[in-house]
Amino acid sequence: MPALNIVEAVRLALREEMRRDDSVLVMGEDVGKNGGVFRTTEGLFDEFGEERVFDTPLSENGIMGTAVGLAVNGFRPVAEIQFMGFIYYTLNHLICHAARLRNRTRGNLSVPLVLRAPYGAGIRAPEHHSESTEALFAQIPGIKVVVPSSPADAKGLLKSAVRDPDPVVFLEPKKIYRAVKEEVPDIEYLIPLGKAKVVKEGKDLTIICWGAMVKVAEEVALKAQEEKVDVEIIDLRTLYPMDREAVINSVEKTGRALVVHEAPKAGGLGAEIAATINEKALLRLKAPVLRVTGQDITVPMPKTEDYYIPDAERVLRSIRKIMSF
Amino acid sequence: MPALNIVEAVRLALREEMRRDDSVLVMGEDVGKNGGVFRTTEGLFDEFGEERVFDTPLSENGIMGTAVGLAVNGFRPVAEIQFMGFIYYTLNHLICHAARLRNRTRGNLSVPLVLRAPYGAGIRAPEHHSESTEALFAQIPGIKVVVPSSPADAKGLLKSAVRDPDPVVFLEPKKIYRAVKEEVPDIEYLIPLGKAKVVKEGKDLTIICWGAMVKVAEEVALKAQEEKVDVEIIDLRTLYPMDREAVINSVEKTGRALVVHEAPKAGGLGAEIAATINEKALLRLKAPVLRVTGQDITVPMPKTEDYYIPDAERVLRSIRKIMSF
Amino acid sequence: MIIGKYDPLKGERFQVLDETGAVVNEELEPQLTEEKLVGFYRQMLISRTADTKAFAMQREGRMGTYPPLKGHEAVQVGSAMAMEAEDWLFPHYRDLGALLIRGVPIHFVYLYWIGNEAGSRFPDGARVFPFTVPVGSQIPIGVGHALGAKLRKEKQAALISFGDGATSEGDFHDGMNFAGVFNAPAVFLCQNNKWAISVPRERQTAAKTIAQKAVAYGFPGMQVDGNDVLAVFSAVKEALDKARAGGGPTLIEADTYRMSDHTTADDASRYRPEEEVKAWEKKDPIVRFRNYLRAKGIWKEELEKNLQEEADKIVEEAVHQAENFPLPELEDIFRYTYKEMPPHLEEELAELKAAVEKRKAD
Amino acid sequence: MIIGKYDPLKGERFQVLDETGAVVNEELEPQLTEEKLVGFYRQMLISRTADTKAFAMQREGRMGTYPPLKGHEAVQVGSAMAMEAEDWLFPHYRDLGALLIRGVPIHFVYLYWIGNEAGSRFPDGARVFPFTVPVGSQIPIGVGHALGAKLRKEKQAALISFGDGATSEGDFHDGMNFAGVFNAPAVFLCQNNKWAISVPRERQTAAKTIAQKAVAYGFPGMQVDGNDVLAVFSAVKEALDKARAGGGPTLIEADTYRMSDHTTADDASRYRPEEEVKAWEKKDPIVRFRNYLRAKGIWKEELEKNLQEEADKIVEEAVHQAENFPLPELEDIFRYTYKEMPPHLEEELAELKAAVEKRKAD
Ligand SMILES: Cc1ncc(C[n+]2csc(CCOP(=O)(O)OP(=O)(O)O)c2C)c(N)n1
Ligand SMILES: Cc1ncc(C[n+]2csc(CCOP(=O)(O)OP(=O)(O)O)c2C)c(N)n1
Ligand SMILES: [Mg+2]
Ligand SMILES: [Mg+2]
Repeated sequence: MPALNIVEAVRLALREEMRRDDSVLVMGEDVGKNGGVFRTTEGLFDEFGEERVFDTPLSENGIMGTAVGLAVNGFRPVAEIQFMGFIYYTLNHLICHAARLRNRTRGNLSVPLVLRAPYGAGIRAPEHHSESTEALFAQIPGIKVVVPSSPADAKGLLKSAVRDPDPVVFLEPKKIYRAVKEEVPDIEYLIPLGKAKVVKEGKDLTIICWGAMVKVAEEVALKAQEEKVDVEIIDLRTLYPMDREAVINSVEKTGRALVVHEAPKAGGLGAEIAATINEKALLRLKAPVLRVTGQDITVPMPKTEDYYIPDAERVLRSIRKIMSF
Repeated sequence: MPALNIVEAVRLALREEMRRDDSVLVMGEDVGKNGGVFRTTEGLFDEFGEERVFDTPLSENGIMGTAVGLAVNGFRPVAEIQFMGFIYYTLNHLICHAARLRNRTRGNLSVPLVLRAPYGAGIRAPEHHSESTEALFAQIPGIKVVVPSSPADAKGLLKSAVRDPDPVVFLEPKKIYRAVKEEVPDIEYLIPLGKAKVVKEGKDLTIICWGAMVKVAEEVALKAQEEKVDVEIIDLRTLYPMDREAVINSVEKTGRALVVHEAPKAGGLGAEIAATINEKALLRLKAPVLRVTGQDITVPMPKTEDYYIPDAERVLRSIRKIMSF
Repeated sequence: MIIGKYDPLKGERFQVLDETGAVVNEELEPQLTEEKLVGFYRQMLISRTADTKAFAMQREGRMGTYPPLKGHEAVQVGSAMAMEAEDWLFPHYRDLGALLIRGVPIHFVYLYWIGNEAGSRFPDGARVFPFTVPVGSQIPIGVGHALGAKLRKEKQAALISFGDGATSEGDFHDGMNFAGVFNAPAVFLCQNNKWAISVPRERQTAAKTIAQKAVAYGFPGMQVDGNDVLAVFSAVKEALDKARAGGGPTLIEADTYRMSDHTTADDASRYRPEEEVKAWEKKDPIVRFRNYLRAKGIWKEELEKNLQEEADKIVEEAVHQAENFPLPELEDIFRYTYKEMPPHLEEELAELKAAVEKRKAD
Repeated sequence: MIIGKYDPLKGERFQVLDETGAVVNEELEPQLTEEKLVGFYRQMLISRTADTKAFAMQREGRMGTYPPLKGHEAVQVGSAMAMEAEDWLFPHYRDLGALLIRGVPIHFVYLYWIGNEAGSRFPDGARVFPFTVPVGSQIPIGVGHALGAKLRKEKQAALISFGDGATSEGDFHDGMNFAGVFNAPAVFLCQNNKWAISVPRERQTAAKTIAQKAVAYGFPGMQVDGNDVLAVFSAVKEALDKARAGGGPTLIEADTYRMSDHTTADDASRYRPEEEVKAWEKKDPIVRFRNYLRAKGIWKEELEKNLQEEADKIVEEAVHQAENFPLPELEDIFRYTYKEMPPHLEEELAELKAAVEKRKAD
């Protein structure tokens, strides 16, 4: 069982799925010979050839539109968008066609594709390379939105995404692309979409998070322990449709909840989580559900980006606020 | 003081602003000679000529991109997107440039434009003509999102939007475009952006809504009265940035809140409202904040669209749920 | 060889028949059986009949917004007739005439514009993509589909149809460019009817022709008289054959005219000069082809009567089918969002059902 | 007249100097003063010096990702030198060389790539749009800006610069198409350096040239030797003059090469044949122009030494300015989101300040 980082785990998942199923294609900018700007598709071009791993002209709208056509024609395209900041061009085809064709044709046509993109700040990247706009996607009926937080999850979730009968937006937390290596089983395994994971059990307060924020939550949980707060951590894994049951079950136990995400607060997914908890578990709440998030501003450039992203200090402050409510 | 419907009030606002300020332009598909497919720009071409009211090639991305350039060059373009279902093509320029240029240039360049689009279901329109995807917009730092619910508001809010120094997405509830006529002062007046309006005072429960849903809320309030529930209605007017203070003040008084919107529930703006109430007024809440919304599906075509949109019955059911909590 | 022969940059346009129906291009007059020729005429008649009916139904409140095809009969029928069974059609929303030929009965089109999703649930095996309302968005999808056929080494081409307005969208640019780069077996058919709602062709692009836009993508483009069913048929057939044989994409600009309003919600007299409409009435594709058939001794009053009666019957049957088609059920609006219904939709469905039943009970 | 003379469809390309710097086109050799010619050379030297320095700084951890311009000196300097004071530049992100000429000191570019927003807060009066990272998105913005100048009847043109990859984006299509339709005073300059990161020009479009894409939009397009500063200067100047005079847009494809990696985060040897790089090294735009100046008796060792010393000083000063520029304050990241700060940002700012102060205190 090799120790892999997320980049390698993504690559392994793609390779396994491409070997298993001839209809799986990889497409995007620089995914071929160059192996992707983050090297997530490295080696696939050599193994599967240019008919299954191909560079496209530089147009995200074109990538998305042709991927829909390929999917309707029985392929399972895995399309890469180089950074989340360039994904907005895909929204029209994603919303109008990928997400709706099944419904439009009463189940006759479907669009089993995966749209992959690295997201998030923290790597000192230029403008437009650091955003977390998952909330734009986690409201589009007909698609699924998935975010892994570890190498093992990346493999299992991406494999499920490739096999899913519906379009999946698969967002990769690039801050932790290479941050940790962990044992990733090289046998076949799938992690189901739509199910959250309890990363750590605890009885006082539930942190709900995903992607790179899971690591922050883990760090915080240790510090909170020192303050005698026993934190439970839920990694949503699938942001949409959300595993409400897992969230509610946990909050019913702990009575306190905190959402941590990198996206801006207003209109972010933390709102949906807080609203759901409020709706389904109000009487169990011992304190308001707080949100520690990115700021409601454009992600700053490298010199000030650290101000933007939630860190342990900010999360701890909110935990104390909740505990002393 | 003439009695106008929303279409006429929008037209009046545009005319007044164009007369007042030479830099105001109207652009889009069919906005010229044809006066817009809903006739909101009727007469402007004749009065102001083709240099200030112009049809563009059929490209929403092109409209948005050139509008940004015009705005940077000192104009105040009011760009029309024919239906909200075609607005997704504008998102890249809206997010990447319109919303960010002020910040990117530390205040040196700004983008004072208005992006207008009719939205919402209920007029038996074809596919893609009935959606309410305001939540996509109400999370983009740097822009404002405004929705009028009456002719008088349409005029005052649109005039403020045209004068606003920052980009404003102005969404017009087409279901009620011609539903009501009301006296619209033909003197100059502005309604401030960022402020909600208490449409009706009440002491038992606050309904928060906007656009066409305000009428539904008013209908419901009458019925609720019969059940001895005194409803307060808040029309948000500006969805982003939201007037949190108005919402919180009201809920602190009533202790109960219900959001009504046409957009899908998951990830909709109702979530942000519920989360805000939870955060700021938890102890005042006598019941969970509920949301009566469009379904989490593609808006159905005319034959079944009535199932989709919130109606008085569905709102009343939720009121009863809240009151009997 | 038609493609490559008519250079749009030189103002050349392919025509077989002139406006009176006389053959002006004997060399390229397709040699078709009488049966086939009558088939063209029949399809054009059915298309116009179905169109007139839909317009009337809308006016009677029996149909929602509807986009009339009047004037497009030759381009729709000629192009669809040029396809082989294995080809795929990515239609323009105005393409009723083409759909019918590709095995989608008229009542589907009616259902669609009446506002029932069942109208896009085409019969099994119909190789037709549903209408796409966002103008031009079928273009890159069609190209992706065609690319798939190429990857699978299937002998199959995609005919992608759209209006002049659609050429301004990024989707046109992307579809054309990807098709060029991947040498996709795609034929782009622009039904240039001179208007995009109220916006004239000249406002859509400063290029003299749409056909010359192919230069930007490295494959041939040509203009064809879109009211000449024989010219359309021949050009599209050659382009599809070429595509299937690995010869790459072609752009065909069909020069035609929208003889009616943009949709039933539009009033073209607000923006369109009457003389222009009058001038194009003289170029009516059906009248022209009738003249051709008459000159060939094929057309007779009797034939017209029989075909028209048949068309009326087909259309009446379609109206019947559409109007008696079961309404979607409440469940249907949820059922097809995902392959498997997720818990939150189950919950919403149950709630909505309860509300609706309550409403009914009241 | 240069525009219209070189037909890209015939494979024609405008050149004044050949690869050795010899004049091959006497008729169109611009008649410039010695001062002006030395000015070109000086700017190219400064550009390369600034570029080399930035690359080195990145390797030393003193700069973030940086996109080297090496090889683009002639196209950037030639085009910017062709502009009049009143014109606006919508640059490519690789356009350090052009910015400098347009009144944006090098330290702004450094600040930008170091990761400080102040790098896009150009000096008052500099008619330069900030870099746009989403490839090609400056194109329709520049066109809108140019249209505004036209509406205001100002004699002013926009020079819009971008790469070969950018031509695939819908933004290119929209910008070109709107410019054609509105006859906007815009000049489109494609710095075709043969690669978009690892994707070669041939994969970007099946068109033989980028220049011929202008055919799709109804205005002229031409190829120019992008490593020939005189050719670039003359072509761009004529196009800008034409635009200002109401003659409409022009597309100029500058045939050049990216001699370095895409950015400092890239390793071009992974995908690019070494022979190709070698071949282009022989066409170095600076060497070529030096030969020209030498043949004219203008270039001397002494001149080179002086200019290089000056360039080094300018660049050192820019490094100093950039590295000693005040860091943005916490408030700055909030302050410019809107003209007036809305209450929710006030609240967030206060909270964040408290957290940061607490962190500092710990
Ligand atoms: C993306 C998009 N924008 C706007 C519209 C509204 N609209 C519907 S049809 C149309 C004009 C289309 O013109 P053209 O492509 O020439 O086709 P035609 O209707 O003339 O056949 C417009 C603007 C739309 N459906 N989709
Ligand atoms: C919309 C968008 N997609 C992808 C990227 C990532 N990216 C940055 S530069 C680049 C290649 C651009 O190539 P080209 O236009 O030829 O300019 P060059 O870098 O060669 O000068 C890509 C794909 C981006 N910045 N923007
Ligand atoms: Mg048209
Ligand atoms: Mg390039």
